[in-house]
Amino acid sequence: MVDCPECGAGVDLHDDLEVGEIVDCATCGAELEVIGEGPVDLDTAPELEEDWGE
Amino acid sequence: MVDCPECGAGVDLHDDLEVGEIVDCATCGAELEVIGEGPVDLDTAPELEEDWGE
Amino acid sequence: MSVDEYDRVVVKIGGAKAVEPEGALADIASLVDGSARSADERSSGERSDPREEGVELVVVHGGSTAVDEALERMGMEPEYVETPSGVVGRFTDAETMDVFKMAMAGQVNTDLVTGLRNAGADAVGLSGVDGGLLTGARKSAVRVVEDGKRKIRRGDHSGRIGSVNAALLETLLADGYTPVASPPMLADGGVDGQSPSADGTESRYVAVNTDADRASAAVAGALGATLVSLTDVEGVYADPEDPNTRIERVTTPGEYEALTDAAEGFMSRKVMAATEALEGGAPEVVVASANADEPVRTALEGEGTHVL
Amino acid sequence: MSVDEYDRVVVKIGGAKAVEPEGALADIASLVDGSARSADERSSGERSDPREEGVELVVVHGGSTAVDEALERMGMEPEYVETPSGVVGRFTDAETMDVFKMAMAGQVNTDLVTGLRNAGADAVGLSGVDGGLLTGARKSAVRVVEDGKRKIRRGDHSGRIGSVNAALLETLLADGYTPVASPPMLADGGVDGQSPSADGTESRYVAVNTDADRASAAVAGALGATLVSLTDVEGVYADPEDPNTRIERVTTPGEYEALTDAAEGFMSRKVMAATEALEGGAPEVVVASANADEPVRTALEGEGTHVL
Ligand SMILES: [Zn+2]
Ligand SMILES: [Zn+2]
Repeated sequence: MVDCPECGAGVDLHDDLEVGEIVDCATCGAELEVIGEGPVDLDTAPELEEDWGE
Repeated sequence: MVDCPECGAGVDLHDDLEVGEIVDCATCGAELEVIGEGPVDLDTAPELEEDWGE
Repeated sequence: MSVDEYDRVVVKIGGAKAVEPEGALADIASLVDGSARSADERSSGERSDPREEGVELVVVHGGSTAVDEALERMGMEPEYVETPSGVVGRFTDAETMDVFKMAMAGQVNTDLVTGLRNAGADAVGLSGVDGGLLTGARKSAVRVVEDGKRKIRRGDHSGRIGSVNAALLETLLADGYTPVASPPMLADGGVDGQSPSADGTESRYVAVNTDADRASAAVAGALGATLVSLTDVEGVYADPEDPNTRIERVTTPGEYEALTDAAEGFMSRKVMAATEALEGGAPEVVVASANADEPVRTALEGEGTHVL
Repeated sequence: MSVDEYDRVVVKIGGAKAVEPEGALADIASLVDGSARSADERSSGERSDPREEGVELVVVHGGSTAVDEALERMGMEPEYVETPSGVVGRFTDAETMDVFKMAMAGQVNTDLVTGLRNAGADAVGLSGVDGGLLTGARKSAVRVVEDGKRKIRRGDHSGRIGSVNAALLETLLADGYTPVASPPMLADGGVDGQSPSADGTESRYVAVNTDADRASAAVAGALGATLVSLTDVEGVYADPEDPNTRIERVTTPGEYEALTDAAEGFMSRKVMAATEALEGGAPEVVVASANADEPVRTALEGEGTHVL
């Protein structure tokens, strides 16, 4: 259980999380990016405009 | 023994000639290029200006 | 419409194997040198006025097939990622970017320039890096979906074109050259993930991948040129199963809506690029087949799907 | 001599790993933008007049190390052949030529242009194919010595520069760009050994390898520019073992003879290129070290070996 960096509530984490993976905070709905795995560290996921590649 | 395309004299050929190889006509001194090997075919070797590569 | 009514045209060609460029190159060269004849003149055997000026023409090309082939020859796996909305695009890490430069700017561009010169056009190849031809922000992070998981992938060498150095193209066109432009573009924002240079500072600009269709749209917009986008189908079809349903001309909002509804898969990229070209200042966009004897000329004369 | 006395300079850089270009790129950019200060001004802390015009500068580069690396990554063996007089050169078959284009025009050129743009110069990359910048006859057959046997090898993609499109460089220089040029060149004579094009005719022009030192000499000659040829040594030494014997200035036939006697190995190529540059119209050639803080500026100010 890690605290949501947005609202402070605990965020439920499934196993085998990978760095870069996005999880949702069940309390505030924020999208959170896994920025470390040992221990798990979360940060607000960046908004990224979708593009359509080369 | 193949005829020299320059002077018509017979040209002595060693074994294992390769296409592209240059042989000299002992009679007229011409440089001859092996342009075929089965049977051996000779043509006058082109004069090529030497360069100094890339 | 006759070819004579177009002074300035950007031609997008694929560079991929599926789109054979030979016919296009000869056609481009004949349009540039002004010896172009209209369909009427051709059928009547009449020759056009030799004093007639040629079309100012810029070629923009892609070449992702060549990039994939070069990656394979080097034992690297091309990596494609899927975005949350289902669009598949190339993920270009630093090592892949080096191969991208080789294949796109080195091989495909040089081969097209050589082909155009053999066809009679005085072609000059440029990547988006040259003279800052295609510059914009880098996008090094991208949201992707892998095995159903949403992820953020960082280190992508990709960017979005924000400006075109139209002056460089104008200078070359004024001197009678045919510019042949391609990705990469020059991204501002190389600091992220870039290796520091020898003096310890990090490089600000970095060559990155960008979509060639969008590049062609940006160039057409900046030059106020008609964009002829050659592809492997003869235009956009209202019903892709029915060859009689080609959308010939799109001039109203309703027709435009029908066009976007009809465009599927890669064709939707062509339509998005068309929209960007028109918004950027292009008067007209034609999506047409590369597999015609004179694909550019016939596109300008009415083949394909014209969007205004 | 002060840098201000040079209006137009061609800088040859290696592109090989041995010759680190970082210092050269910053130096080139500062010379181009006119913020250049002479050695006297630097030591006195004086700034030059900001209205002062920069030097018109063209970069020419090689990159055979990058070509060899790319060949190796693709599992191909670089092939070097020896001529009857003992000169070793690359044999470039069609497949090798493709890799050559990739590495030289795609990677090395794009990286140098990006590096120069980061240093502040408005660089534009060109291969000899672009605009027919470097054209000449193809030499597809070459005499070689293999295992003591004299042979003729055919299918080489190599050529000798006969003309330079100086007007293209002048146009870019006039607009403030720094052209960055490299092999391949465009050879007239592609018919020999080339695959026919789609319409059954054979291609007349083909991209081929040419020596980058000679390319720099041809460009300097055509532009009437001073050639600064950067290398990994500090000039030509009368006695290569003795660092006090650098030949500083060559102005008389006797000094020229001493120079050619002293130049060994790759340095003899530099001297041959210097001769071609001077015969072609360059007022001066400087062979100097790339491994200096300001290699071009210090070369112009007196370092290296100056041949006039
Ligand atoms: Zn929360
Ligand atoms: Zn004989």
